[in-house]
Formats: sequence, structure tokens, C-alpha cells
Amino acid sequence: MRQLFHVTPSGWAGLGTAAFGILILPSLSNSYWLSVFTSMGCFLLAIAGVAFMYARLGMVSLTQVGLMGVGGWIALRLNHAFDFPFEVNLALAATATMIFGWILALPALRMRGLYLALVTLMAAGGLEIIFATFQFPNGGAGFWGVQTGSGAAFRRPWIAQSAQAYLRYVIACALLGFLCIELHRRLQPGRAWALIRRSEAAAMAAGVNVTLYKTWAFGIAGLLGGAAGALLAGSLGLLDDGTFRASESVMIFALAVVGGAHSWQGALVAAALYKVLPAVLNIWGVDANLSFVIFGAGLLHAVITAPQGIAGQLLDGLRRLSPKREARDA
Amino acid sequence: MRLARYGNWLLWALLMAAVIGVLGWGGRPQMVGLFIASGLAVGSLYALAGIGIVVLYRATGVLNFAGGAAGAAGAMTAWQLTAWGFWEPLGWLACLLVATAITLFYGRLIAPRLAWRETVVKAVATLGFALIILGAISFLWADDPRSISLPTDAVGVRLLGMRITATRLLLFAASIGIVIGIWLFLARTTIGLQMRALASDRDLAALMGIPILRVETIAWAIAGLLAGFTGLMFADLIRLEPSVITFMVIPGIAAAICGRLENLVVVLIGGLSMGVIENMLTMSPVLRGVRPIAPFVIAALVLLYYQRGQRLTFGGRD
Amino acid sequence: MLEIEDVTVRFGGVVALSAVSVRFDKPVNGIIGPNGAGKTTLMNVLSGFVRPASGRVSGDGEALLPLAPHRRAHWGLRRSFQKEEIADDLTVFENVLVQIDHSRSPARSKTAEVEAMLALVGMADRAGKIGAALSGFERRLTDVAKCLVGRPRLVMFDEPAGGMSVDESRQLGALIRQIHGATGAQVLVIDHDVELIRTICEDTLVLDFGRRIAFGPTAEVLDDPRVKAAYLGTEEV
Amino acid sequence: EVSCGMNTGQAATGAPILVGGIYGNAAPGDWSSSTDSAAAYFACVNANGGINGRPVDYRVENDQWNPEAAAQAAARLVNDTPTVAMVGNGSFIEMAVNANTYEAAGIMVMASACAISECFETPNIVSTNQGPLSSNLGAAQYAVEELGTRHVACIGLNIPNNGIWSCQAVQDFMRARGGEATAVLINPGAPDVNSALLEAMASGADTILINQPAGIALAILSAAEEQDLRDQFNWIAPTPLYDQSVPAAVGAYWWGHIYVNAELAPLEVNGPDAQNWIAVLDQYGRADDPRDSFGQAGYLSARFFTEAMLAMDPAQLDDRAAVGAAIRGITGYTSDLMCGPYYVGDADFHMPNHAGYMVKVVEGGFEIVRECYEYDSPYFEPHIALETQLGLR
Amino acid sequence: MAFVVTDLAVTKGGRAAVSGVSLRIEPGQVVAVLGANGAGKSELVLGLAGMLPVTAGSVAVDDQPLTGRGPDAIRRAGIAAVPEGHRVLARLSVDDNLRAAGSILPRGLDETLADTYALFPELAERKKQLAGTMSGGQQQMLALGHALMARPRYMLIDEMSLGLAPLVVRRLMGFVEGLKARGVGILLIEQFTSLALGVADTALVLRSGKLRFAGPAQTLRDDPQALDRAYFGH
Ligand SMILES: Nc1ncnc2c1ncn2[C@@H]1O[C@H](COP(=O)(O)OP(=O)(O)OP(=O)(O)O)[C@@H](O)[C@H]1O
Ligand SMILES: Nc1ncnc2c1ncn2[C@@H]1O[C@H](COP(=O)(O)OP(=O)(O)OP(=O)(O)O)[C@@H](O)[C@H]1O
Ligand SMILES: CC(C)C[C@H](N)C(=O)O
Ligand SMILES: [Mg+2]
Ligand SMILES: [Mg+2]
Repeated sequence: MRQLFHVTPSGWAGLGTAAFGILILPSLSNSYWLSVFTSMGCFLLAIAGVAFMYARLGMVSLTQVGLMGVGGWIALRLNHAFDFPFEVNLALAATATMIFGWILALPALRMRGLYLALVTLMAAGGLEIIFATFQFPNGGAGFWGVQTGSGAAFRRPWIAQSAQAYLRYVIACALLGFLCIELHRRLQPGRAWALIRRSEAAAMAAGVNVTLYKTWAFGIAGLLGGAAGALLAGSLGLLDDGTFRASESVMIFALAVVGGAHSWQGALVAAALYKVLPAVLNIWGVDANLSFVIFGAGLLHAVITAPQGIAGQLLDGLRRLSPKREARDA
Repeated sequence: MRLARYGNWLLWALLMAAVIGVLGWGGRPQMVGLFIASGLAVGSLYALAGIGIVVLYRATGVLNFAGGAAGAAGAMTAWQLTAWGFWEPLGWLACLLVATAITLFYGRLIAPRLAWRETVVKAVATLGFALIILGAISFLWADDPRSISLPTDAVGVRLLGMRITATRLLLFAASIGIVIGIWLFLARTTIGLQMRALASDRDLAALMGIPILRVETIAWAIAGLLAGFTGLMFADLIRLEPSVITFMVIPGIAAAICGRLENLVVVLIGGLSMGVIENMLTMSPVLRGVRPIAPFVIAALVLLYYQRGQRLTFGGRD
Repeated sequence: MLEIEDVTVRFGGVVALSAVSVRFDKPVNGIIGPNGAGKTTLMNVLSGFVRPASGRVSGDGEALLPLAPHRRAHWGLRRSFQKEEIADDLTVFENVLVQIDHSRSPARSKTAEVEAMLALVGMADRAGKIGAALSGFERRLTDVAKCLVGRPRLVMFDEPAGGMSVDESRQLGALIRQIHGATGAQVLVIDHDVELIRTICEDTLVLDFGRRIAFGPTAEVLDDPRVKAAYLGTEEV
Repeated sequence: EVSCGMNTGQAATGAPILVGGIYGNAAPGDWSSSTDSAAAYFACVNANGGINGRPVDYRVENDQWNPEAAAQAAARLVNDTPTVAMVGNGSFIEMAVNANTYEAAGIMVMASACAISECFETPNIVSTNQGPLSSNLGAAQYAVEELGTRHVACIGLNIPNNGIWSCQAVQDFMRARGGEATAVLINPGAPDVNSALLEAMASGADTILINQPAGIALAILSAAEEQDLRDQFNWIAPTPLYDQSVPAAVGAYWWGHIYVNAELAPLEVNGPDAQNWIAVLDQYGRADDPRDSFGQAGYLSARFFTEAMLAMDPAQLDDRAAVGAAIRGITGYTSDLMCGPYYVGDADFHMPNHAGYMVKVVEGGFEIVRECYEYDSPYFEPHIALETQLGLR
Repeated sequence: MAFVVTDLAVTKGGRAAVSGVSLRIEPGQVVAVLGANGAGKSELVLGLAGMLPVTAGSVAVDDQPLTGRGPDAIRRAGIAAVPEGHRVLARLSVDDNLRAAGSILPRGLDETLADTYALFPELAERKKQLAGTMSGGQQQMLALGHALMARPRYMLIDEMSLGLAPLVVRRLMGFVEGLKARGVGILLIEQFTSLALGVADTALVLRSGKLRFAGPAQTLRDDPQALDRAYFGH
């Protein structure tokens, strides 16, 4: 049990980063950066979901942003239909998306590797069309809840009404997400997943219920993605289908690999690349099309030169600086 | 075994007939015909995109998301040359050349550095390349309504009261011809065999003395040519809009999935069926809003059908 | 006691096993046969990775075929693969613990059991080592320890000595001999190292082209002229 | 000789007045021509005495067709910068994302290129252009009155605040005129538009209204050409097809057969304001700034804004609320680029521009087929009431 | 005329797996490489085949330098390696596997194919079967077949008898004698030491990636103690 609550150096660094994000970052940021960091926080949570599936089970989900859309859709739907507080909407949206993830997983479980990735890509393509066709609820009537003209207000958590407080809230949620993953990793599911990644046959032979654990993993990714979507809805007050294209799901996975799927640092790098880099390029006045080119080139470069991801490279560098410290990823 | 094979075809034919029957019920026969003809054209494009993907995947193990972008770059070049007053065939040729050059650039300079990575990582890396191409295209050509038309558009035959242009016929014939040609190439030639060897296990193929770089270059060149041709056809038949042509790869992948990333004939038939079903959905008041979802649903169902009754067994491979 | 009745397996047109019946009741049993005889297939049928076209399998009187693979593991079936399957990012201890993770016994007793079995295979001092850092032989030993925890009833090895030096395979053989004593499980070994089979197995089944061609005490079986012709080639190896 | 603001010929040197603008430029479209023209006009104003000697510091952001980037652009321009107003906005999504932000921040947005309902039905946004709803109505009205249309098939984008909203208005209009309309919706994610065209054909319509961005519209027209449908239907379209590259892109087959509503004065009208706009662009803009209808709209928004600022108490120029009140107070501004008067008014909806021209696609350009006419539809009842109240009628 | 390796070092995953190994294979000679599990035998073969980076030393065949060349170039220079673990082109048929391996031959593909099938009738029976669905031993035969199809002058075989039935091993040993007689030089890694020493002219023993013994196979055949010493260093 001591092992369960043992905090590794990397873990301390993570807690420190979260503390910085919660205590200091918001007061340093203006409204623009608050908005950038908030959406980075939301996507961090979603990226944590894909990265964990990939790192722990070797499963590739190309539908994570689609799942975010599902979570966001549900959160909006609940917000406009009922008077629940934000937390309830968040929890329900995350849970429902988890269930959605399970349902998605059921047919996908027979597959692995590329095929699994492609089925999830098909799901992402389908969700993209559905979002584009029906849009996100904005206070209208009926099941789809869409009205023309400006939408109704989205209620934020009562403790996080301001943009600053909301950023804190999002970072705290992301931290919880990482803790949830880490907890799983240290317990029975973590061991089962490690073996499944090695070989599903070996896992079955070792008494691991492969279906259950794979479904479970999909559920967790869905949970994180759903929560991320609900948080994003809270950040913007409304959602647009343009955010949830299938290509964005692919991009998120690519970034998770580029950042380094095995560590929280990698997810952070990925989220920063996804949200902060374009914001910086935008401030520098780089043409949006050119920043696409830069982004794509950076992605390729990182995939080629950093097999462990950028975070892996940075951590290796750090380890070389401080010898004798055997840090295991948290 | 053989019976099972025919069983699949029979099942497919029945399903298609059922879909067309149910959706077309009560519609004017001529409209149904028009929807089918229109579906076959889009379907050929899906199939062509899928064929490009499968050929490259089988030979190099790279699932290429950038084919659409390369085709878009080619089509834009063709448009530009024509706008500058060059002789049109020169533009078409340039389209093929540009798409091939872009694809080869990736195949020669970037893909080998990623050869040892997992398939999925290699696939998403090509998305990065697609972004580069798309960004560059949008930077070079401001958004403007454009179109390309081939001389074959002017020629057409009338069939059951609908007009079918020579372009559509050409596309249809070309996709069948390409499938047959590539199938023969892979099955009958040494390079084709080497390509298949490479796709199965690149390291081992190298160990067997197969000149990896040369074979891969050929595969990428074929993929580039196909991408250019698809881009040109897409620009003519659907529209000349780089981002739309770029993301055409996603339904293309759906078509490729139907053939399990392997069987070109099934890719062709799958692509055509997707196009037809997607168009036929227009006749359903309930489903017409979501008709573009058809390729994804079909691909997912087909995959499930393939995997039915199968238990997971060994290894980390698919 | 393991009873296999009339098991037939087809892959498309290939008949990999045809109506194989056999009853293993000795502590350590061998399966040999030419390449492609169906040995691995038989083991896959037992562990649930291949569904036979027909036949029944019962272990200690319980029908095994209806159980899903992981259920068979819970029942007490263990197997090793031709290539050991040790997760690189788990420690030796964790790699073994996975095998009994599903059981409801208290954490302390699980820990004790894993430690005991690691000691038995001689890996106790390396329990904290991560999978990726193990040598080939250590990985194989960890694999064996995995087969010993959780009250196994039937332990199967597919070519465990493949790629091992003569000394190592002798050591492994000795370890396999101890399994029945330590856990009460019955052991099934496939290998082409006839010396190994001869020294550790009481009974041996010989398969050829998916058919049982001999079964009985190992020494007798190895002397059977049909076995010599189909498998060994000549008198001595 | 250009005319801008105070026309002093002296560069403004005082403390700058901060003004923002958001445009969308990324795939699938470049909507920056309105902010480009507005920027050129402000540059001209600054070179001509500014606003009572104070230059306009015009800051623009690209929303990249991405809702989050749009929100961030507004955060940067509205929350982080003490801008007094937003001028010249051109986007497909920004207004939907930011309408509430603008209202909360109490800032007025004088948009120029607006395509969605939020632009016209929220309190803090007023646009110079008409948007699809109004322009559709203009096209449909022309078709009913001149082409004998009884049944319109409106091919719109399957987006609630764009295609559905604007085709719905056409249905209401046709019903009011005793006719009929069918909405045919294209999913924005669908590459192929042919099935939508077929659906329109099957609806029994006699007129096809192509309520689409130019790219998709061209695709529909080429599909129709393939089936040789030109003479079986009347072909009408709202403003997006009024684009100088369209006649060449549609090809000779269509010349003389497509009627397009132009929400601002077509280029050949060339009144004094139109000439001034071109002169401003030539002198203060970039060579590649588009000379299109969105550019006209951006110019107009900037010009009307400047006029309103010049009419204000100079002490209040940095006060967002005061500037907002001044903008709301705009009434009866005119330009030869617009058929009717421009006004804002203190309402929860704004659509000052609901009169336009009708043009026909001909070889090498467009030909005006109907001069300024006001659209007549039940949708405009509240607007007319407001105009009456403001004394504009 | 020989396959000469001087002072070779090979790394795997950043760790030196083999270092300072020199050896020489004459045509018609068998060099047995022995050593415990993890001694670096497989890495040696992979390094020689161009599949792992060679960080020091040189490799040459018949005075033609091969150091740092890619695996395909090395195979085309006449050196065929059979890596450990019966690697086959899983998604190709047996026949296609062998034809692909023979596709680098300038001529005589069909005869070579016939020879290979004659050595492994098990394979001839399953020409159309997908290689990945074959049994372990059948795949090992196919992996050996790959190398034979190149008609190499030198063969590097890792764990030749791994997973093969005794009958087949016997057949193979006879075949190795035949290859020797035809002047093919062979580097042989084999778990059954006595078998390897039985055909070998020269024996090498590796431990922790370094050569601990190099000399006539006879020496180790005659003195099992010497073998143990070299293996375990007691
Ligand atoms: N999926 C399959 N499709 C077709 N044939 C198969 C399939 N799987 C196995 N076989 C065939 O079934 C037979 C039995 O294979 P199995 O792996 O059981 O042999 P084995 O006795 O373990 O041989 P080895 O000693 O070489 O490991 C082989 O001939 C093999 O080629
Ligand atoms: N001391 C060690 N620490 C970590 N890994 C090792 C060590 N020794 C060997 N290994 C790994 O074990 C595997 C087997 O090593 P290698 O291939 O060199 O052995 P070998 O001599 O061919 O023996 P065999 O093939 O019989 O196992 C390799 O992947 C190697 O990296
Ligand atoms: C000193 C060493 C060579 C001793 C060695 N262990 C042996 O028994 O021979
Ligand atoms: Mg076997
Ligand atoms: Mg080895």
C-alpha cells in the first residue's frame, strides 16, 4: 500500500506544476492567455486520455476529440434543459461519455493495431457529420436544442465564475484526471494493461479479462474526453462543430505521440503544442496558413527526431544533468 | 471455401438491392437512376482514393493521409497553368507531376526515417505532411471560386433520360482499369512481389536483399500519380477546393477498409457502394441530413462483419 | 487429470488435429511430434485460443471448452508461449502478480505467494527488476514463476527450452520436475529436445499430421518404430 | 483626391483611439477583405486629421474559422485592450461565439461581412451587409416578380443559424406571396453536392435558389450543367455569387442565365462613394486587397463609424459606453453604395440594409437587371417599425 | 577469399552488445559460435547482416568492404543471414516468400526454388499457405529457405535447429555438409553444442559480447571442460 501513495520525483514535479498552474498562472495571464490556457487545460485532459490508452495498452483511439464533442454536447444539453449546477452537468457528461466510449469499444474490441485505429477514425468521421448537421444545443427546444440567434447562457461552477477562477478549476480537473490514470496504473488494471499491451493472448492466459480491461480503458478515455468537452463548453459557453473534426482527433493523437505518451509531461507538451503554439504564432502575426505549415513541419520533425516524444527527450536531458536519479515516469 | 466467397458477394448484392429498393421506393425511377449514377461517380472517387491508399500501404506499410493534399496541390497547379493561358493538357500533366513529386518527396526523404515506427504513427505523421501541403496551398492561392473542366465534360450520352458525361464514364472505366492493372502488377511482376514482401515485413525484406529504396520509390510514385489523377477528377466532378480535396482521404480510407486494406476489387466495389448508398439516402426524409455519414457507417459495419466470430489471438500485430 | 476426447481442428481446408483423444494422468507429460503435427494447436485448444470443430476437454472432471480463455486461467490453467511474454514495463514481481490479481484473497497472502514462487525459480533477488532489464533466461524463469502462482491445476509449456544452452535447459528441466511437488499441478511439455522430454516426462503423446500415433510411458514411446520413423529419424539422437 | 474623416490633410498625432476588428482567414475561406478596406479607410482618416486629431489604432485578429480562436481574438481585443468599438468584422463563426461577450462587455460591433443569424438578431452587432436571409429574399422577390416563379428550392447549408434560418425566411416569404418553397440542405461536410441538386429537382420547384458560398455554388452549377438543366429552372442566388471571378468560373454555358442579388451597389454603378473607396484602397491599402462587395461593406462600416465618432463629444472618445451610445444613435447615414439609409437604433436586432440590386451573370461580368429595390417580406416588419420610429420613413 | 570480421562492435538500444570480435570464415568452412543465453550471439549476426549498427571494426567479403552497408546490399554481396526467431513474410504465401527471397537472383530462380523445396518437402506441401499461419518449425524451415534462395557464398545462421524436429535437424546437418562441400562458408549458432561442434571446423565462444575462445572445434570437442570454462569463466 505504501507504493500506492508513493510520490515519485516526477510526481512531485507534476504536483508542483499543477500548483503553479492553480496558484500563479491565472494571475499572470490576461484575458487572451486565460482563454488560451483554459482551452489548453481542457485538451490536456483529453490528450491524457488518448496518451494513456496508447502508452498503457498500445491502443490507438482516433476519436478522442469526437468524444469531447459528445461530452460537450451532453453538458450543453443538460445545462439548457435543467437547472443542475455545473458539477452535476460535468459529472453526468463525463459518465455518459464514458458509457458512449464503452459502446464504441464493444465492436472495436475485436480489433487491434491499425484496424482499431481506423474503426475509431470512422467513428470520429461519423461524429463530425452529426455535429455539423445538428450543431450543439444552445438553448433551443426539442431534443437537439438548437435555436437560431444567440444562445442562452451556460452556467459555470459557482466557485469559478471569473475567467481566472475557471482556469484554476480546469487545471484542478486535469490534475484529478492524471491522478485517476496514475492510480489505475499502480493497481490491478495497470498490470493487466501492461500485459495486454505485450500480448493479448498472454494476458488471457494469465487470467486477465481482456475484453473487460480494454473496455475499461476506452471508458476512462471517454470519461476524460467527456469531462474535457464539458469543461470546454464551460469555457466558451457554447460549442461549434468546427472544433470536433475527425482530423483534430488524428491531430491530438499525433501530438500525444510527439509530446511523449508515457508521461504527464508529454501530455502537457502536446496540449501546449496544440493550443499555445498557434496562439504565439498568431501574436507574432504569422499568417494562419503559414502557421499550419510550421505546425505540420514541427510535427513531422518531432516524430522523426524524438522517438520517446519531446517530453522523453527533455527528461533524458534532465537525467543526464542530474546523475544517479532513477526517475520512473509518474 | 469458395462457396463462402460467393456467399459474401450474394449477401452484398442482396443488401445493395434492399437499400436501393427501400430508399427508392415510391420515387420516380428516373430520379432513382440519377441518384445511382451520381453515386457511382462519387463512389469512383472514394474508390480511387482508397486504391491509392491501399497500394501504398501494401507496398510500404504507410497509410497515407496526404494523398488528398497532394492531389489538391496538383489540381491547383493545373488550374493556375490554365489561368495563365497554357495549353490545357499541359495543366493536366502538371497536376500528375506535382502530385507525384510531392508524394515522392515524402516517400524518399521523410518516410524512410519513420520506417521503424508503428503503422499508426507512420499514418498520423502523413497528416502532418498534409497540413504542410494544405497550408502552403492556402497561402499561395487566396480563397476564390475556381473550377476545372475537362473536354470530356462536353461529351455525354443519354441513358434513361439522364445525361452521363464522358468524364464520368472515363472515371468509372479508369478505376476498373487501375484496379486490374495494379492487381496484375502486384501479382505477376517481380517488383510487385517485392512490394508485397516489403509491406509484410520491411526489415526482413531488406535482409532478403530487396532494394528497399528503389521498390518504395516506385510505390510512392504510383501513389502520387493516383493522387494526382484523383485530385484532377475530383476538381472536375465535385469541386476545386483544396481543403475539401484534402479531407477526401477520410472516405477514401473508408473504402480502403472495405477491402481490408488489401483487396483492390473489394475497395472498388466498396467505394462505389458507399457513393450509391450515400446518394440514395437523399431519398429518405429522415436520413438525408446525415447522408455523408454513410461511408463511415458502412466501413465500420464491414470491418465488424469481417471480424465476426474471430477471437483475438497472438502477437501485437493486426 | 486431463481428458481430451475426439478433438478435431480445421483451418480452412487443413486438418490440424483429427479426432485426438488422450488422457493425461501423470504429474509430468510430454507432447512431441514432427513440425506441423498439431502440438501447438492442441495447446491452443486447451487454453482457448482455438475453437475445435468438435471434441470435449475436461480437467479434473470439469468441461473446459465452454470457458473463455481467462476463465480457464481462473480455473487453474497456465501456459507459457514459444516466446516468453513478460511485460517490459512491469517488475518481475508485478509480472507474476498479474496472474493472481483477479483472485479475492487478501493482498498479503498474494504477495507471500508470489515471493515464494519467485524464490522457487530462483528469482527472489531480482523481484524488483523491471522486465526490460531481464536476460532471456531470467525472462523464462519469470514466466515459469507466473505459471506456479494461484494454485494451478494444469501447467503447459510450449518449447520452453528453445534457444537455451544445454546447461540452461537442464536447469529448466529440473525446475519443471518440481512443479507438481510444489503446487500439485499436472504439467504438459512440448519440446523438440528429446533428452529433456526423456528426463522429465512420465508419459508422452506423439502426434503426426494431427493424429495420435503413440501414447504411453516416455521410454516406450520413444522406442516405438513408428515414432522413430516419423519423428526421430533413427535410433539415437 | 480621397475624402476621409476630417479631410485636413494633416496626419493625426494625438493619443490613439483603439478600435478592433476580427476576420476569418483559413480553409475554407478568406473573409479578410472587409477588415482590409476598413484598415485602409482608417489609415486615410489618420492621415487626414484623425478623429479630432487623434489617430485610430485599428487592431485586427484572425479567427481562423476556429471557434476557440474566435473567442480568444475577442478576449484579446475586447477584454485585454480598451477598444471602444469593433469595426469591419467579417466572419462566418465569430459572431456566434462572441455575441454574448460583446453584450457583456458593452461594446458595439459594426460588422461588415456577416453570414449568420447572430449578426442580425443580437443587441450589440450591426452589420452593413445583408447576410443570406435578406439577400435570399431579394433574389426570391425578383424571381417572383420578374421570372414568374411559383416554387423555389432553396439549397442552403445545413447549419441552423445560416442555411436553415435563411431558407426558412424564403419559405415564409413565398407563402406570403401565395407560392411555395422547399428547403434543400447540404451538409457542410459533404464533398458532393450533386445529390442536393437532384433533391431540388425532385421537389417540383421551378426556381433554384443557390444559397451557398461561391465554391459550393459553382459545384452545384457544374453538376446542373452536366445534366443540362439550365433551361428547366430559373437560377437565382444571393450575394456570394456576386464576385468578379464567378462569370469566368461558371463558363459560357451559364452566361445570361443566373440572376444574383447584389446587396451593395454593383461596381459599375460607380457613385462618388464607390470611387472614394477605390481611391482609398489605391492610396492606403495593399495592392492585393480585394475590390469586392465585402470590401465595400468594410469601407462603409469604417466610414459610418468615423462619422459617428466625429459627431461625439471629444472628451468621451475613449469611453466604450459613450462610443456605444453614439453608434446606437446613428441614423439616416447614406451612401451611394447602399440603397437605403444606414442606422443602428437601440434595438435587440439590427438589419439596416434590406434593399439591393439584381444583376445577371454575363460574359466577363455582371449586368444590372433591377436597380435599387426594397425587399418586401414579413421578416422586416419589426425593422420597418423601428425605421418609422427613427423617422426614416 | 574469405569473410573477414575485424574488431567488430555492435550496439543494441544504446548498449554495447558485442565488442572486439574478430573472426574469419573461409569458403567451405563452418564456424560455430557458442555462448550462453544473452552472450551476444544474435547481436553478432544482426550486426554482420546490417540490421544493427556497427560502431567499430570492419567487415569484408573477399576483400570487398561491407562495413556500414545496408542489409540489402550485404545480402546481394553474397551473405545470407538467418536471424533468430523464424522470421517470415507472414502475409505472403510460402511460395511468394521464397520467390521474393529469390527475386535478387539474376537467373536460375526456378532451379533454386526446386532445390529448396527438395530440402524441405514440408514447404512444398504448403506452397499456397500464408506463411504466418504455419507452425513454428515450418516457419523456421521457411526462414532457412529464404537464405538458401539467395544462393549465398556465406551463410550466418542463428539457432538453426530451433523448433525443428530431430528428423529435420538430421536432414539439415547433412545439408550443411553438402553446402560445405560446395564451398559455402557458414557461421553457425546452435543450441545443441555437440551438433554444432560436430560439423564445425572452427569454434568461437562469446561471453558478455566478447570472444572468450577462438580455435579449432576439435579442441572443444575433445575437452568439455575447456568449453565450460569459456562459457562461464569459472
Ligand atoms: N491459421 C491457420 N491456417 C492454416 N493452417 C494452419 C493455421 N494454423 C496452423 N495451421 C497448420 O496446422 C498445422 C499444425 O500446426 P501447429 O502449430 O499445431 O504445429 P506444431 O505441432 O506446434 O509444430 P511445430 O513443432 O513446428 O511448432 C500446421 O501444419 C500448420 O501449418
Ligand atoms: N545483461 C543483460 N542485461 C539486459 N539485457 C540483456 C543482457 N544480456 C542480454 N540481454 C538481452 O537479452 C537478449 C538476448 O541476447 P543475445 O541476443 O545477445 O543473446 P544470444 O547470445 O543470442 O543468446 P540467445 O539467443 O540464446 O538468447 C537481447 O535482447 C539482449 O539485449
Ligand atoms: C580463474 C578461472 C579461470 C576459474 C574458472 N572459473 C574455472 O573453474 O576454471
Ligand atoms: Mg508449435
Ligand atoms: Mg540468440
